Amino acid sequence: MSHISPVLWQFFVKWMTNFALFPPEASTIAPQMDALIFFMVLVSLIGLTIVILLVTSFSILYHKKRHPVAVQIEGSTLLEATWTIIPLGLFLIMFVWGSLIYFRVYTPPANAMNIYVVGKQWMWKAEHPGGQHEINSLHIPVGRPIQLTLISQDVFHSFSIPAFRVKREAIPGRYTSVWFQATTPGTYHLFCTQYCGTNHSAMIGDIVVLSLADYKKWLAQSTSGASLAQNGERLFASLSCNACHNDRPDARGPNLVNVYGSKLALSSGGSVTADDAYLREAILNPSQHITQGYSPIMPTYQGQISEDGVIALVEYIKNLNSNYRVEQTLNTTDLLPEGEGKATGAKPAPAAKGAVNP
Amino acid sequence: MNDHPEHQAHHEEEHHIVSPKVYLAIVAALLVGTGLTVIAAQIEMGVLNPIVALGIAVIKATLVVLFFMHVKYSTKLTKLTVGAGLFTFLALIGMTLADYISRAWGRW
Amino acid sequence: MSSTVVALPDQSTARIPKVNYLSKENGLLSWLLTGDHKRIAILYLISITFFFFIGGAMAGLIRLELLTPQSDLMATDTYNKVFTMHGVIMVFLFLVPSVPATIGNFLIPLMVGAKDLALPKVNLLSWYLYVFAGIMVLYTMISGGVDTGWTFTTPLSTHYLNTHVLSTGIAIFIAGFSSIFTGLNFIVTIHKMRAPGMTWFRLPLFVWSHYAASILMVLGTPVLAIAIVLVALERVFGIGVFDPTRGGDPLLFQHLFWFYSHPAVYIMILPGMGVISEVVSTFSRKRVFGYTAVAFSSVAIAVFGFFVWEHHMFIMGVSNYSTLVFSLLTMLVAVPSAIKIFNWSFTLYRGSLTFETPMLYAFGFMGLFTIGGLTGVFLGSTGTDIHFTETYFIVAHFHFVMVGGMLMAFLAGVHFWWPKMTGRMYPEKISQLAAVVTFIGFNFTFFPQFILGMLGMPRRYAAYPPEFQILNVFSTAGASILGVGYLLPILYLTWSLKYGEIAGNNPWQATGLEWQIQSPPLTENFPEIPIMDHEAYDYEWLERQQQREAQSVG
Amino acid sequence: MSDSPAIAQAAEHHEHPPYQRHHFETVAQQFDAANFAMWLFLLTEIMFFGGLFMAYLLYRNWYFHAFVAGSHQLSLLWGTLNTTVLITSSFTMAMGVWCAEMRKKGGLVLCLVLTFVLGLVFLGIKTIEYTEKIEKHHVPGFHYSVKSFVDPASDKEATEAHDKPLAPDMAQKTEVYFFLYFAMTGMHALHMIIGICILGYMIFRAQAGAYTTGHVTFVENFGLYWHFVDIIWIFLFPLLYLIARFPA
Repeated sequence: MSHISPVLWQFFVKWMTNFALFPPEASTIAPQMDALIFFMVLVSLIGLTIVILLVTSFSILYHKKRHPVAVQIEGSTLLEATWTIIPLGLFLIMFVWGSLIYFRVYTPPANAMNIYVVGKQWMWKAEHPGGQHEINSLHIPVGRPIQLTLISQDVFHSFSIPAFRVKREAIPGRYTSVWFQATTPGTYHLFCTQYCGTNHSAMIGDIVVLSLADYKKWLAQSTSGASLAQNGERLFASLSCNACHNDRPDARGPNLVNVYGSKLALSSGGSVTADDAYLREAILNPSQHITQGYSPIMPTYQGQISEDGVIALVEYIKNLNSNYRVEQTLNTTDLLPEGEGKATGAKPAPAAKGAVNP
Repeated sequence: MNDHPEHQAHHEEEHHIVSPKVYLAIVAALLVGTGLTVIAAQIEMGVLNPIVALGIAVIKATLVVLFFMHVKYSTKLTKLTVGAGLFTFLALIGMTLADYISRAWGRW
Repeated sequence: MSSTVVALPDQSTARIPKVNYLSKENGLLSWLLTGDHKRIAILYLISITFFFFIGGAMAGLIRLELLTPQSDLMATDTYNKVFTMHGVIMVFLFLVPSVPATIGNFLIPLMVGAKDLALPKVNLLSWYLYVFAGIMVLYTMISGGVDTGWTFTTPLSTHYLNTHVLSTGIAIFIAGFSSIFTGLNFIVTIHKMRAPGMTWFRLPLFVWSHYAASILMVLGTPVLAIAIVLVALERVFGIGVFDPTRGGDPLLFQHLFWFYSHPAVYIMILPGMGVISEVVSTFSRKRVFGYTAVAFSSVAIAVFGFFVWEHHMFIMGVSNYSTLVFSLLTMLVAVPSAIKIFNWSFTLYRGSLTFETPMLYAFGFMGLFTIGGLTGVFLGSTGTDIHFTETYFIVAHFHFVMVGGMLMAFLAGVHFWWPKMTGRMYPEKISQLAAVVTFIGFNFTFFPQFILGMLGMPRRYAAYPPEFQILNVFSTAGASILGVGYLLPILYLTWSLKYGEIAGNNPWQATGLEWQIQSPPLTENFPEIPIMDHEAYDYEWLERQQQREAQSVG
Repeated sequence: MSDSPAIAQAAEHHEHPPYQRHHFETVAQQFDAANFAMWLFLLTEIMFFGGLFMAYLLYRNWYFHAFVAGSHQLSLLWGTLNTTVLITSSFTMAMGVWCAEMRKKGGLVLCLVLTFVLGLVFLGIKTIEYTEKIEKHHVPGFHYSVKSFVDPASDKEATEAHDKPLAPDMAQKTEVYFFLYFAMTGMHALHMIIGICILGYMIFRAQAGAYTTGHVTFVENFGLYWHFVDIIWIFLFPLLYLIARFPA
């Protein structure tokens, strides 16, 4: 080995130690996805081999030296049918199999633990329900289904975890979601895969899968003091949402207790399930989502609350199952000067000025 | 060498000339259609409003295509071309809507 | 028995015909104001080659940057500009016009037996539009570049970048119209200008595939044009048709963009498939196996091609149910490509094969396109698309189809018809070497990228985790081989313009109408409009014809 | 071909009218090709507008109330008048094609001039409408104001006095409506302007008798273009002007 340049040797060793051919399988969906991938690779290899065999064997057999005069053949309907139907059948299998996986990846189970992820140029911000924030990393427990609710604050981003075989774009203006259940503790790559501007390639991070005990430890260490819902509650009060959304008989807005997950009748006819996406829309574009029996007087909060703020509000409303706290905070707003939270008539209440961050 | 007059004759025969009377009738129909669509817009018909408006517009457009643009008297190829345009247009609209319409599915 | 099909005239007596389309008129103006489809094809060939090498230089820079995990050769925003220019130039200024505007322009009238394309002035106009678009792109490049990526994703392109999005948009808009006019011209020519006896099913498959591609150009491109106009308006006036904060939907842009840009890949590949049909038939001395199947599969690709665009958006939050429709249709559109591959393979069956350069490129095409097509299925199936999309897998996939497929076909076509275009042969040995070098270099460059994609390396990354380095080094090494493979042809083809052997009318003893006239052809193509009295690829007819000629000379 | 080149040349001249291009075998082939090409171009145009119609359809469904309010800002009178003008111009154009086919030079020139004038009238009315929008700050991207929508009472000139005020978030969406209004009618007007320029050129050529010698291709094709522009308007009119024109 002495005649190999030491620099080259160093590179060689480095490459070999870092060399990878196949990503780790660290989620429940990964082996299922890989099964389909292996099936496809197998089919592809067979197909490619057939083509290569045909071409090379014909090239040898019917080389001009060996076969000077070509035999004119029109074609063969039987053969045409064969290579139409067999690939079609195989492709259809892949279609069905693939769709099953697709629906599995994008249909979170009901018991999944929800984590919000906001993408912005050029970082990922994860918000845990307990109020833990993380930048460019995500700590999750092993063996529990985790649902990510993704949104982007600016351009399209894409949240990709190759080891889990999942990926979902975070798009501006709408929640998207994806779920997974990690199977092996460890640290995995997180990439932004949708081109998002200058530092696209720096929008990377780590997915840290912890055992349940470690996860609990991490949660305790990383708490910021207030849970997401508590932040939301603060925001709810400071934006005077509770001025209308309370349980008083003269309330001008619907009571939000236990609204999450319920089925709402809309004033425009039709009904909708109050999920995260609906709550977000109802805060930002209220007039399109008026509950039956209420007039469209709610101001829009578009451009006044950051995506983090909306998430906190959504999380608050999600967890709102008694009016006690609403009343509590309402009593403080009652002390506000006249008109601030008690405007009457059809005139919309003035929106809170400036963006409010939790 | 003398195939030119022959072709000319063939050309005349194939190239139907629509009489001004037909044009007059069409323009009258178009103006009536315009009037109708304006009136229809002022009557409340619920979901029927856009359907009626578009229906009248489609009829008017068809008249223009068939007579002003001579498609009624044209070759199959021209008709096919118009059809292809319509088909692709509907593909664009229909397939895009396939996404938008079904977005809310499974969420109720 | 010789192992070649090439039949050249006696070099000591042979001369290039004095009167031909190249010598008819002289001077720059006679070229710039020409209506002759063959001269316009040459103009296109020169300008396209120019842009190919600019785009290729960009590719070289990308590969050099990716040699190391850090972004050390260039800053990330420079890298972003480089890959954007690579994409824009290669897609809109090379791949879309490559075969149709050069070889197609040259051959469609010859193959259908017409004196010119139906609309010669429009044809020239489309070249000028192309040049204008090219100049706009060069202007963009010189004045600081653009870093949207060739897909112009909103709202990134509309609100978040202050690079030259507008001039690039104008360039793409103009290039789009150049492509529309080319396609329109082809459709009219194929419908209205066929020689007597040239029925639809006597047309060479090259014409069929161009017809299918032209339909896509005419119907798809305007949707891209309007999407670009909307992006420009949104960017300049700040109106919010794609901006979610103002009520717009950014996915609408994706729909409109991919409505064109997915069929665009068929615009790129179909003409290449046409070339392969001609080449494979000629060097097998045999009619293309299942002529009608191949012809109709082109049309099927064109029709189905319009219904699959959403597979570019599977993970973007489109409705899950609509992905079922689009994924299913994507699977259907894969079938015609499979049909073509098998038909070409069986064209070899019981043929009499020789392996001149175009045939080597055609074999390269068949192998690489098969891989490219099959890996497309990985991306068309919604489940695996989640893992593979937006990674190097997709980069490898479309480079297998576009570079491995289309560029191989383009080179096959250029070599195949070079004697017809210039009247001279290219040097056979070195060009065979170039074909092999290209094939090897290509596989070295792009095959590792499949593995990178499987590992999850995202596309458009200037820096990447160190464990991806070794595969990237492979890829870059392959790219340098590939670069040599592409430089060689331009050198020896230029050389052959002066020193190549005189080709004669029909060096390949091919059956197409274009081979029955002098090389290079007359400006009016045919002294008399031919009457087609035989099927396409009728080698027995050719033999009889040659015997008759030999007798009449004797 | 012939025994002597001179005769052949004469025959050549006899055979081809001056307007026949060298690469066509017959005049009919040339006419068919040009006509077919024009249709293909119109196909392109359909898809070009198709993108805008798609955007319209989507946002109209999403923001119906904004579209209603926006539509009510347009003048029904001007819109109807313009539709009538454009339909009439289509008629005069069709008559022009007929005159050309009948080789009536005077009639052709008259028809073209009428079409030209009607086209200008259309653009004139469009200008009046645009001016009004500019004055009311209803041009997206140029100090757009939602005042007329959140507070209809402030809008004295509003054509429909009975409109209810829109919620502020919906009022903002009228910008989307007006953007589509300007994009669609603007794109349409651009086609009109191009058409009118070509018409001007044609009037001169027609006076010189260029189209009344049996070579009607250009007039015929331009007619197709003009009618196509008319058809676009036939759809734009109900889609933009006539959304729920009844008291709410």
